[in-house]
Amino acid sequence: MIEADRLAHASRWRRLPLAEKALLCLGLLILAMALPPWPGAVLVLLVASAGAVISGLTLPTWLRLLAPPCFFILTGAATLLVQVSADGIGLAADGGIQAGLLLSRALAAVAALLLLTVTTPMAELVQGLRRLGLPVELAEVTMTTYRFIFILQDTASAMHASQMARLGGDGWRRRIRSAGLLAAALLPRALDQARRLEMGLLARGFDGSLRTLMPAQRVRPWRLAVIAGGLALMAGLSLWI
Amino acid sequence: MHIMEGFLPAGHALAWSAVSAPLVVVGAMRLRKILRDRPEARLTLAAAGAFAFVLSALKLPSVTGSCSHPTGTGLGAMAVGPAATSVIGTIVLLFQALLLAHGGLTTLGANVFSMAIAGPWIAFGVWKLAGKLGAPMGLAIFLGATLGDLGTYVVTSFQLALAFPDAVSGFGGAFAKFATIFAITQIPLAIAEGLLTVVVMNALAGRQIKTEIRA
Amino acid sequence: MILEARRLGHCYVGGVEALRDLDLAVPRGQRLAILGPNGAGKTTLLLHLNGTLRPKSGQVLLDGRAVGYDRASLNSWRRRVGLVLQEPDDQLFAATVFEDVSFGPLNLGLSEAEARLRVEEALEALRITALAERPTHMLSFGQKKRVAIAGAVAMRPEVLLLDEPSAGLDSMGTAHLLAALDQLRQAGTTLVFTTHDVDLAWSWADQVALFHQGGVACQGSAESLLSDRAALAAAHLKMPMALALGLKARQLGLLAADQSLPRGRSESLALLDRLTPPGQ
Amino acid sequence: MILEARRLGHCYVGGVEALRDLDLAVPRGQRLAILGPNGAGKTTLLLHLNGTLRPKSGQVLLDGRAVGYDRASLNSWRRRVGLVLQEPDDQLFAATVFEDVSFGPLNLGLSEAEARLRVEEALEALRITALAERPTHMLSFGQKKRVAIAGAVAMRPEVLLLDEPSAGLDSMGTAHLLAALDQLRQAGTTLVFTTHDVDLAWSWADQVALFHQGGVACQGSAESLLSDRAALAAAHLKMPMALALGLKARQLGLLAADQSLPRGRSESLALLDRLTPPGQ
Repeated sequence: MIEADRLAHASRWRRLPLAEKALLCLGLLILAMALPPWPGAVLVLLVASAGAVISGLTLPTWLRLLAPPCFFILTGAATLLVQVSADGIGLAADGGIQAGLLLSRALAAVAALLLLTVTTPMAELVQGLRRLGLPVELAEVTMTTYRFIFILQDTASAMHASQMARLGGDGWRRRIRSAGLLAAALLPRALDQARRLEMGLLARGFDGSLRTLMPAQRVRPWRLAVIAGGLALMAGLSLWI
Repeated sequence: MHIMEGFLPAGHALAWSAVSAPLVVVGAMRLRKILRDRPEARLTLAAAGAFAFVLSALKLPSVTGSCSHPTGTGLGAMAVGPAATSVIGTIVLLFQALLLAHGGLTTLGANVFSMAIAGPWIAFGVWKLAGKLGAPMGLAIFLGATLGDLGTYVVTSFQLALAFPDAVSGFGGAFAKFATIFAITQIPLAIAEGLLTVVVMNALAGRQIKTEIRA
Repeated sequence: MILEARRLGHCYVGGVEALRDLDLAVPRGQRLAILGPNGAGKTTLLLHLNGTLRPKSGQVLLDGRAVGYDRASLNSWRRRVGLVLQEPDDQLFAATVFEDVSFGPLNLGLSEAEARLRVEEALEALRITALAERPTHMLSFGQKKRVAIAGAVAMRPEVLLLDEPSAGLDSMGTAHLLAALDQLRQAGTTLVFTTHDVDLAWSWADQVALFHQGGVACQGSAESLLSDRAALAAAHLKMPMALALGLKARQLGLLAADQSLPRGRSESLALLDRLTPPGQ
Repeated sequence: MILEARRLGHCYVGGVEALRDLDLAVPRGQRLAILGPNGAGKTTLLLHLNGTLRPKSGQVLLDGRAVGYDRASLNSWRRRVGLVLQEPDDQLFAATVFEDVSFGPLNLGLSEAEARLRVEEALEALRITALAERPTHMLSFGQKKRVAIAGAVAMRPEVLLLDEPSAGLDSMGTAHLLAALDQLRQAGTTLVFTTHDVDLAWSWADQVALFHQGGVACQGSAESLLSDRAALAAAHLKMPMALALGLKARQLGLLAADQSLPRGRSESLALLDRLTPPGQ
């Protein structure tokens, strides 16, 4: 179970047109990248978090989703605290400020992207990419990959449970061996699944393309304008301060 | 080794995207041709992509006690070739960014370069070279996967050092800093991934998996 | 006969013989159960009946005419004969239920509006309209099974082939599924299904074909065939409980010859209740 | 009680409640069926009973003592309680049957000679010695299922947990499997299995636990529980045919109170034959 995926399907913003969500989130992402981190990034982080809560997430869930990327960002940012010179390693003069600015920019960017993923199911995102010119074959591969991920995940977790039940997780060497055996057993399962799906789709008239009907969404220009206006306001505000 | 969303300054993010894009586009074009000739290959390709995604979410025990995740780049390069690995790798990186908030859109180009291009080619090259020099099968696989993994980490450190040069010692110092910090987690992980790949390739050798999606 | 197989033969790679001189006739508008043990080749037979596999020998006939394996023939064949595999994950590929069910209709070359209509109709027939927007990977096994059937139904086939339709379903899931399929049959669809379960075959088939050693050992009405102990024993099968009970009730005079025999568990239990202790 | 669950609670990510205040007691040396509809959480329960999942609340007891979740406790827990999942393909990792079955014994730290002995013993118990050298991917479904069970049996567990052991098997396959499991029970192994099939539960369990809405609604001997119409109805289940017939036969005086009730299809059909028409 992938939590962001589950949340996207349960989101209050689930039915909003992709264009609105994409404009808001990608706009926030661009602002996070382009504006000076103070106060731009902080504004973006606040707006994204507010959006998450309005779209139906609880604050603890939102923070839990932000935590792992935050950890990775912290490790990277920590390097800016020190400097290396001929005399050896020392604290960088403005390292704290540099690290803080980097941390806030990255965190704001992560929040902006995360807001998109917890409100928009993958199918809609790929549909959007398709409209932006992603070749149809690649869109189909991408969506079929998405579908297979969940099947294989269930298989992998059953395999893992079975290995643990037979004490395959006891000790470092055994865990490596178990993980290797699992991966080796999973790959043929994945390829088999593909072959069986091909058979199943042939019976449904598969002729090479995987065309389906997408639910139509009506984009309301005034709402796009409001979102764009809001983003512009944020940009203006942070440049002015 | 993923660079998180927003971590690279805008200029660097764009530059790395510009570096990776042509390589991915060329791969994608070749892939399109294959998919037109053999429509059923899209299912196989999707299965391989999903496999790579699930594999990368597999917890690997690491020597330091913490858990890490394999990159699968070495395995992909050896099983289906580095070119196909690049395209599959890009799809997987996109899914990781969107579904797991691991990596990002602005850093996709940089991550694709280190993990879907540099890593697989290094792994593939080392594997082939070790084989030519007469290394036993298992050792060649181990070296390929381990060095492929280490290669991605060196490239990532390089990318970060370019973006954040040290105030005093510049790029060199920054590279040393990043390389040292990540070495703690990456060297044990690279060894674990090398061993894992040996186990997988051995097990697969007994099953004669058709490498039907070699691009 | 809407669909027929004549002297069908098929070998798998490696020379394992799956079908041997198999004859089968599917009467229009009926429910035909292909009954036999697992691994005997029932699935292989279904894959031949809609042209997914091509026989090594023999032929398949639609409305009495042998069908070809060129693209156009296959296309019209698959329009008329739909197939639902045992494992729904082998047929569902799209992200949402609605999208997935629309795959077949679009392959028929229908317009978007018409395809949309077909999808809605199929979802309605399987009673899963409420699931339309649901992501495929969040469905239960029983729901997936119904979506897979809807995907075939949306192509409005004249014959629907179902591989082990009740496998993996509990009694409630099976009941729901059969009720939905009954509706299709009333609308005129011919239904062919494989099963290893004599009770299911008895509870739900008009005709039964006994599958044994790669061929159809015998075919006939469910009642005549499933009460034929010799034929059942030859195929290593036993009589369905409900049928045995019904026949006994007839013998005991509890059920008149023109009264219908119990088919399912509920009817059987009700009939059993009517057996009275001696002297009452 | 060799194994017990007390007030077990478990939620999945996203807050779906799978288990709620579940109590279960597994008596030593018996066959316990956990009976309930699909998707109700029966598998989740089994995963708690060998420590694969950790409960949100409540505890699991082995020999009356609560078990911990540290490495050493889990290790000894899993030596004593073996687990076999529904899908055998998820459990076979090695290239050949022999190698695969040796996975567990080698993980126990046994010497090669001793592990070999365990493997041979397990293959013998499941009657698949002849398959030892076969590649796992070339086995039939029923064979794979038995290999998966052998893999658990080779660790000589005191309790064996089986998830839907008969799923996907035809009547012959089920009969073979149950015969092999019977042998294990005679050797003293406690068997716990989940099923949605009342007939299977009646034909093969000593005790039955009715699983309903994330908890065990009631637990008792197979006969008392499966003949309790009210309890069955509450769990949306119907009485097993063989049991209903047997009870009726007792009522009719055909079966003395000390004679055992029919469990399977053969015994039921034989009993049915003994019902005589009036006046004979």
